Amino acid sequence: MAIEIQTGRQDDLADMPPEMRAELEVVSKSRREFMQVTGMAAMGAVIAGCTAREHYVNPLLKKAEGITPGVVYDYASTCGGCASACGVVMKVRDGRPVKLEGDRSNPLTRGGLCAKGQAQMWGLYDADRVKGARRKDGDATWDELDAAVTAAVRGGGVWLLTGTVSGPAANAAIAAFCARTGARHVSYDACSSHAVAAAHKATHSAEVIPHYRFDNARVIVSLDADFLGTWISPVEFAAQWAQTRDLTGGRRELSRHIQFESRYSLTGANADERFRLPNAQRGALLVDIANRLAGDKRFGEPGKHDVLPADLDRIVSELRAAKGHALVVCGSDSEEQQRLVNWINHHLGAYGATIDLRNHSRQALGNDAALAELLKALEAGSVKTLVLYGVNPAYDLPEADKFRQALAKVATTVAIGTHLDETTSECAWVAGDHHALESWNDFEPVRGLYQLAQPGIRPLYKTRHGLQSLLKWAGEPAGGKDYREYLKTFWENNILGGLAWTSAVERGFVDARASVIHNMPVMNEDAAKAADLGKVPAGDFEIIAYESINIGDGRHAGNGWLQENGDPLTRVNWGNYVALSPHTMEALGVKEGDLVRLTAEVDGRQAALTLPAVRQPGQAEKVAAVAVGYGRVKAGKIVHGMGPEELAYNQAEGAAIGASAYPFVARGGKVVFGSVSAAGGKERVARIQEHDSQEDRPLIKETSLGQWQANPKSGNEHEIPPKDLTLWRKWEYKGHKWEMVVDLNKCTGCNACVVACSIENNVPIVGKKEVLNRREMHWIRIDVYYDDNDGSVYDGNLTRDENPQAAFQPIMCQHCENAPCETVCPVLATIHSEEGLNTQAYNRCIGTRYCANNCPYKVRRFNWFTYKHNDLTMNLALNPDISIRTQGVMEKCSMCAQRLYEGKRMAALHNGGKLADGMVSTACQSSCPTQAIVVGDGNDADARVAKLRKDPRNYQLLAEINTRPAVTYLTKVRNRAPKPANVTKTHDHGHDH
Amino acid sequence: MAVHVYSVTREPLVVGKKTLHEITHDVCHSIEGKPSMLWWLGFLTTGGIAAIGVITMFYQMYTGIGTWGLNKTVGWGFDITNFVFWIGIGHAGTLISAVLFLFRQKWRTSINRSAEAMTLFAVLCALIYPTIHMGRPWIGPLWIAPYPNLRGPLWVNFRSPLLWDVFAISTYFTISACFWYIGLVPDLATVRDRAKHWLRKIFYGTLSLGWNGSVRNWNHYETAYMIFAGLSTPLVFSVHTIVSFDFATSVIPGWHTTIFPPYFVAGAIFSGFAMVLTLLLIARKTMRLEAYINDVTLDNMAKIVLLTGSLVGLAYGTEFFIAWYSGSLYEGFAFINRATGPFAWSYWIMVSCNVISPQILWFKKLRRNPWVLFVMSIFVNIGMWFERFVIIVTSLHRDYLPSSWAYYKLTWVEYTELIGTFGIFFFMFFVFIRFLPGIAFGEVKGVNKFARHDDHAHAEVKHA
Amino acid sequence: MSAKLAVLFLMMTIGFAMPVLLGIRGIDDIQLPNIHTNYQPEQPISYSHRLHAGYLNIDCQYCHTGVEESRHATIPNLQTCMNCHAQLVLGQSDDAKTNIEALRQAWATGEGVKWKRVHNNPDFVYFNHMTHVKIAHYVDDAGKLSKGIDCAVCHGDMKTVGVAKQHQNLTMGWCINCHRDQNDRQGKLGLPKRAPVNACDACHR
Amino acid sequence: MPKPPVPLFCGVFSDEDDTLEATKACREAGFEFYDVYAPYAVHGLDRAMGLPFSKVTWVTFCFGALGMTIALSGMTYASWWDWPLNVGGKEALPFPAFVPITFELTVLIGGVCTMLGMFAMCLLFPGKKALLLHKGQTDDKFVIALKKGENFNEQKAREIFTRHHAEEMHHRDSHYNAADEPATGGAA
Repeated sequence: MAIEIQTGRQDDLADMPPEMRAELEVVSKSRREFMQVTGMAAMGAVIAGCTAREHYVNPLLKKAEGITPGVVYDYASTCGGCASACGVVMKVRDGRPVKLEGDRSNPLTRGGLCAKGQAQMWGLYDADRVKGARRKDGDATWDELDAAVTAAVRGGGVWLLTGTVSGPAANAAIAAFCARTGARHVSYDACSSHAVAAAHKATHSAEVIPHYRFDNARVIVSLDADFLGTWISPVEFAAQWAQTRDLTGGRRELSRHIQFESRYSLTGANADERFRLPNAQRGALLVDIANRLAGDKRFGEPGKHDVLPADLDRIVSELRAAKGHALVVCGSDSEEQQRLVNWINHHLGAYGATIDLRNHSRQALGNDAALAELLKALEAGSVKTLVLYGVNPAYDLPEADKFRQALAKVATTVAIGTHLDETTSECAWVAGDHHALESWNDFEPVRGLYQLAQPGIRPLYKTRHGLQSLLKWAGEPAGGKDYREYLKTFWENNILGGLAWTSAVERGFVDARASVIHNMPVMNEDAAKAADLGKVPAGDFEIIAYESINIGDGRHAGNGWLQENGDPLTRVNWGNYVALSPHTMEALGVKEGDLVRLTAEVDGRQAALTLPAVRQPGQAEKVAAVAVGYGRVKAGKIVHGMGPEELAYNQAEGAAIGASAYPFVARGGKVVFGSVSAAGGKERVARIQEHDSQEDRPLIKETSLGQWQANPKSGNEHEIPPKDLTLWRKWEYKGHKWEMVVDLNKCTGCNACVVACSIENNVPIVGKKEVLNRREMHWIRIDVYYDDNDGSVYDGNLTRDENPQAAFQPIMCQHCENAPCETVCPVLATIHSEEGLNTQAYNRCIGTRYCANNCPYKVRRFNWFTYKHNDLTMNLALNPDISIRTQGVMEKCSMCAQRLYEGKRMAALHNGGKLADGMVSTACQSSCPTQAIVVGDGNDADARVAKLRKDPRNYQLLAEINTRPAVTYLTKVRNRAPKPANVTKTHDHGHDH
Repeated sequence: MAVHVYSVTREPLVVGKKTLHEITHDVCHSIEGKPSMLWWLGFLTTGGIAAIGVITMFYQMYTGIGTWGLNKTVGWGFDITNFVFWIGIGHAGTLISAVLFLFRQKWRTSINRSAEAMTLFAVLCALIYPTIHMGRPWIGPLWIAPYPNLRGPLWVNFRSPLLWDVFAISTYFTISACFWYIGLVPDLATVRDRAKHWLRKIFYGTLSLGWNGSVRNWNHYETAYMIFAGLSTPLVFSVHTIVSFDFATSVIPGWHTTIFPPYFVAGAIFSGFAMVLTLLLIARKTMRLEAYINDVTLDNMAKIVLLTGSLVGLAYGTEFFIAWYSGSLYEGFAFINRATGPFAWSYWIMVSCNVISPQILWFKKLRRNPWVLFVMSIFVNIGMWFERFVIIVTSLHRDYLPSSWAYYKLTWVEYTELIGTFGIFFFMFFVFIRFLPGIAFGEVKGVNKFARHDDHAHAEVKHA
Repeated sequence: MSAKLAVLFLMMTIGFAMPVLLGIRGIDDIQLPNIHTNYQPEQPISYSHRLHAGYLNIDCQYCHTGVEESRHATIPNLQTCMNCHAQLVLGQSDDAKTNIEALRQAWATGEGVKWKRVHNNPDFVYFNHMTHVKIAHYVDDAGKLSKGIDCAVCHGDMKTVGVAKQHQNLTMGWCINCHRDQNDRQGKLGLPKRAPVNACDACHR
Repeated sequence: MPKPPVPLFCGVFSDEDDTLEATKACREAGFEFYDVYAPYAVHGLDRAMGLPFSKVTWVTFCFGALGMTIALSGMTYASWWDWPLNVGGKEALPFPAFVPITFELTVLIGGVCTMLGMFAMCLLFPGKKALLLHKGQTDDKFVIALKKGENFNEQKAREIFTRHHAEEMHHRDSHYNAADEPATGGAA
């Protein structure tokens, strides 16, 4: 069997450098051969002379120094997926990056990398990229563009609009551009955190977002801050948070995490205690908390909110008790609310302990006030030249329509970007930018921590570094040279301070942070007071536009890996939806999948959208939540559907996946009220998990901290030890015995592992239509269940609890010792390896699907079709160490066998054959921001995995069927409230429908 | 020495006092004369349906299993349902030939030939499904056979029930075909000796192997026939037992059931007899074979249908009882889900068709009414199809982890292929009744004595 | 009539067989007796291993540089050839002169040489040269233990072969049986049995 | 070398009971049977002729045993001796799992060889020319063929045949084939 490399059309190749083209032609060769063979005429020839099948090898002309074909090289770099600037290791093979992983040595993220960060490789290889200089109606040469733009930027009235740019050299380049041209630089974030900075300007005279230190916190209270999912720097925060959730290695304490939120966020799902609270009541709650902390009513009378006074008293006393170790975070866009949060934190002694203002965050530098000025200037027609660098305001501004119209009044619009999106396609000139993985860059995620990004591949197309373009247009001499020169010179002069450039590049960062968290003593208490803060605004339906963990602010909407990821809670992928609580849905008379129309007046403009409704238990009543980031019309082919052409989810040209919710974003954190009504009609929502109740099955085992401290087997008492009563002798695993332990206490359900696995193992994405058919191919999935703690009976599908707690469980092949799948395969395509793995030989598989049927964990995936890439260039993202599976073949998690063997090889070469713990890691493990996954040799008593298997919390999933999995789980321990008083039942709902 | 017991209380097996030659003539003229318009109609219609089915199968094999409605949770649906259904249908033939032969049930002679043919065609139809259900049917049949090879050699997995299936079904088909052929040889000789056309002479002459009715040959023949009956009897039970192992040896709740082997065998006999009834009632009407397929035959068959139907009903009940009695969370849920879950409709179709509808056969009058029997047999066919569907799909679609629960929706490809196999089945049957003697007249002649002695007014015991 | 029917019957039988025949769409998936032992395609430049490795005694790894660090032994890039052939070695015989001229041409035009691949494992087989050459232990027929397997074990003595030629059949059975032999032999010497035999994922993943 | 024809005396009957009785009578009278022909299996006719039980049972037994041996030894060789693999944690020699295939192969090889053995014993093969002493002997006629040996008493034979309602009596030889007679009736 020849596993074909799937290829698409040839014409995508036109603009590629010849080396890459040659490589691609080799890649596509097997496909062409296949086409020949399919012809019946060729059949005879094939049978007659099979030795006549010729394959060719084209060696390079010149040796690439230090590069051997087939060897993976790791380069330290910085993720360009968003402004959080996590440290990454780029795995580069044969001259192209094939995988991104978190950099373990990075002081902030410590090895994790989110789904978006890993998936940004898609943006590098997809064929929708801008392949050089363009004008609005077609291609242009760089000279034409440079001449026109240079002339324009010298004419005055220049504005430069960028996203968050944190790098010192990058900022220097921008400053140089502004200095030469008199341009005004405005930066903005589509999902703004500017209120935090603005509030600190008022209360602490520093317009910065502080660096939060969840790792120092014992009590964390979050008000709508999705800090594990999307807020400011989620990977870093998740790593910090996980440090306080670790019960291994003798640690016996957990932090206490309380979440107040309106929709159900990932962070809320991981909280110890979660309260439903409409956004409208957030101010009232804050005032209530602050008043209780202060002991008087100095912040005014709090309005009515849903949290019971008893609960609030308890939480306030917990906060007070944890003084110096407490942290209150708030995701609000309201500056007033953030000021009050600052007061609370100040009162709790958080500054200097859990909040670092000195080494403050530079991960969200967007300035809403400056943006407003730009919009006003655009409106007024005073902007002559607008330079847009890596932003998409025509899509992600709430006033996008207005912005697009105002763009017409600008004499010259120049966009620097990688893709032809809603904004760049409207601009007169488009300067094709290098993709982040093709470019040199620098970042400063936290003040004093300087990070470098280096390219993993030669630019695929005739693009130019955006900053180089700016320098060139400004007439800086550095503009004529590669941006690397500018960066290097700047670092050598300003940052390195004698350190060698190469060693900085090798390490990826220079840490010059102040070593002590410095307390800012100044606190302007009066600034925290605001007259109307305690008032609860009234309105009909509250509409929330939130940032989803999968797509984020929408810049990655064209990314198949991310689109295929299910939302952690609703498990919906390929599109957004209106999340409504079950009772709200009943009240509206809508069912899952019914189209719902939202309308509202936001900041004086009318916003409307129609999307299918999705039931979200635990969401506040009369709240409709819609994710932003969807509804992009120009995000490449992906928005028109995905998968093999004949299977594509056919959407009309120009139609988008989902609808944009940005128009519902109100400035200044105002609560958006509007109307929600059934629009008539239905749209099937693609979801990768349809049933969210455990049905009282002991799948995710959970206990409370108190119970666990009293009894380390608590929650796990019913573990049925597999009996040794068997017909068969046990097999012995003499060498390595690969095992995995997943700490459910740490898993936040963020989906990073899913994308890591898909990229590492060439797992195809299948598109909306096939997900609707329940045929997603993920080798690892994160199951989510709501607990049925109201003891409701089975009602067909979903939990009926109003505020259920959710828990996550990553499920991959469990590598059972007594694997049910192996016994039933007629052709020995799946057997147990001598190292304890359940192996699957794709080339032996004949596709009976019996193994998948007999898998109690349902982790096996069948290739229903040949899933080929739409874009030929996407094949460059394939991992050459993994077969591409053809139609009719079963596949599943191999516990990254290629990485295990590579680890063994490294042990043999560098460690005298002794495999030390940590020398092997799976893709899911190495991506996990919280390090919830541990893989290692279970026969090595020193290995962490072997120790964790002896942990009393360790349990096997479905142990009673005696499959003896090599993958085991650690019981989830929640630091629950002393007594469960948090279930605020508003009305009885137990009746049947 | 054989003992013939003729009794007045017995009704004649062949009515109308036919002479031996008349029997020969009655059976042979249908394959000697020009085929009727009705035959042509049936032949072309079923051939067309079969062709559409085959084309669809080809399309499905080429494009991928994704053309079916299966998903990551429900890995088997129509394919294995149809497979088990057809295998079940295939049971009656051998049962009638072998088991009833061993039990000296003389009434079998009028139906055993077509029942055996039905067995072969049903097994052929059944064999289509495991072939096309493979993701890579172009390579599966090669690799599923154990033979020395250059891969190590890499053998096959003798633990896999699917491999047992391969052996069981190929054995069953081969032995049934041999049995059928042995039975055909004397009749073919008769047809040969009546043949006029040279092509027919060669065709039947080759197939009849030069049989001339020598008693020296009959001596070997009868012993061999008896041996085949003896071999086929455990075989017929083993085949569906092994098919049931596909499910019984797995870990899926609803599949992992020790009752499956007897349950499946009873179900197979049940469905097989129902299908034989369906076919015979059509044949009896269209080919005017009332003299041979008479009320006694129908009555006896109806009794077996009633018995096996009730056995199947008992099995349904037992499954529920055991699911509750075992106390297993998953097992209990699987059965509650069967009766009340998203696929409850299929469960209740199954129960009403298989358990409730045969109960009318307690009444002799209804047992002998061909119209009632025909409608009932269709019901049983449908019910038994749904039994397999219920077992396969409802067990799979909600198993251990609720996160993977999924629904199974059919596509046009699956429907077309199911109809296509019916086309293939009936097409082969039409070909069969055109070219081969549809009734084992050699054996009918053997029991024709009943007809000729039935005017004896007293019970007569004759020692040979 | 019967004759016509018989023909029709025959045709229908073939009709039913057709999908099976056409179903063999992945004809190259089928393991035909696909033994390529002694496969020796004509190369664009008839490079002689006998001359370079044999007569001139150039080490294998002078050209096949990847063999100790990578999965691939690698076919040398043209620069390696030109190290000698750029100036110094221009050939003795007419044949050699033609070949070297072709080489220099390929270098000068930048087109490179399109070698025909001799050892061609299927895409789903992950053979790693480095593991075998650098890490593995090998006990030869005489019972002598060595670290790393000599190239000649699999590739034959290239010093005696002109244009590259496949020496072994490279089937899975050949691989596995060597692994089994080595485990037996090394087990007898008290070494751990390291060669994977019962692990599909060593080669197929 | 074709055997020389055996001279025969044939009686043609149309009732199985008559044939049976006539056969018994012939045997008692000491006639040597060439063969008896019947259109269907008449129980007791073979014993009446004095034929021993068929030996085809031994074929079944031997080949069935062979099938069982092949199955057991083959599976043991393949899954235990040649390449023992860990499949689902089960032993390399899972005897219970061998039961179904062992049974099936026993039946398969035993059955197929029984059929072939039976045809071999009957000397039947495709393309063999059927020799019919009477045209109706595969339809509705029974034929008793007696060898006309040295002390063949035709008179006695005729008497026995006639007593048992023989319809026709002929002198034939063993190479005679009624199928070569001109057609006089038969199929429409």
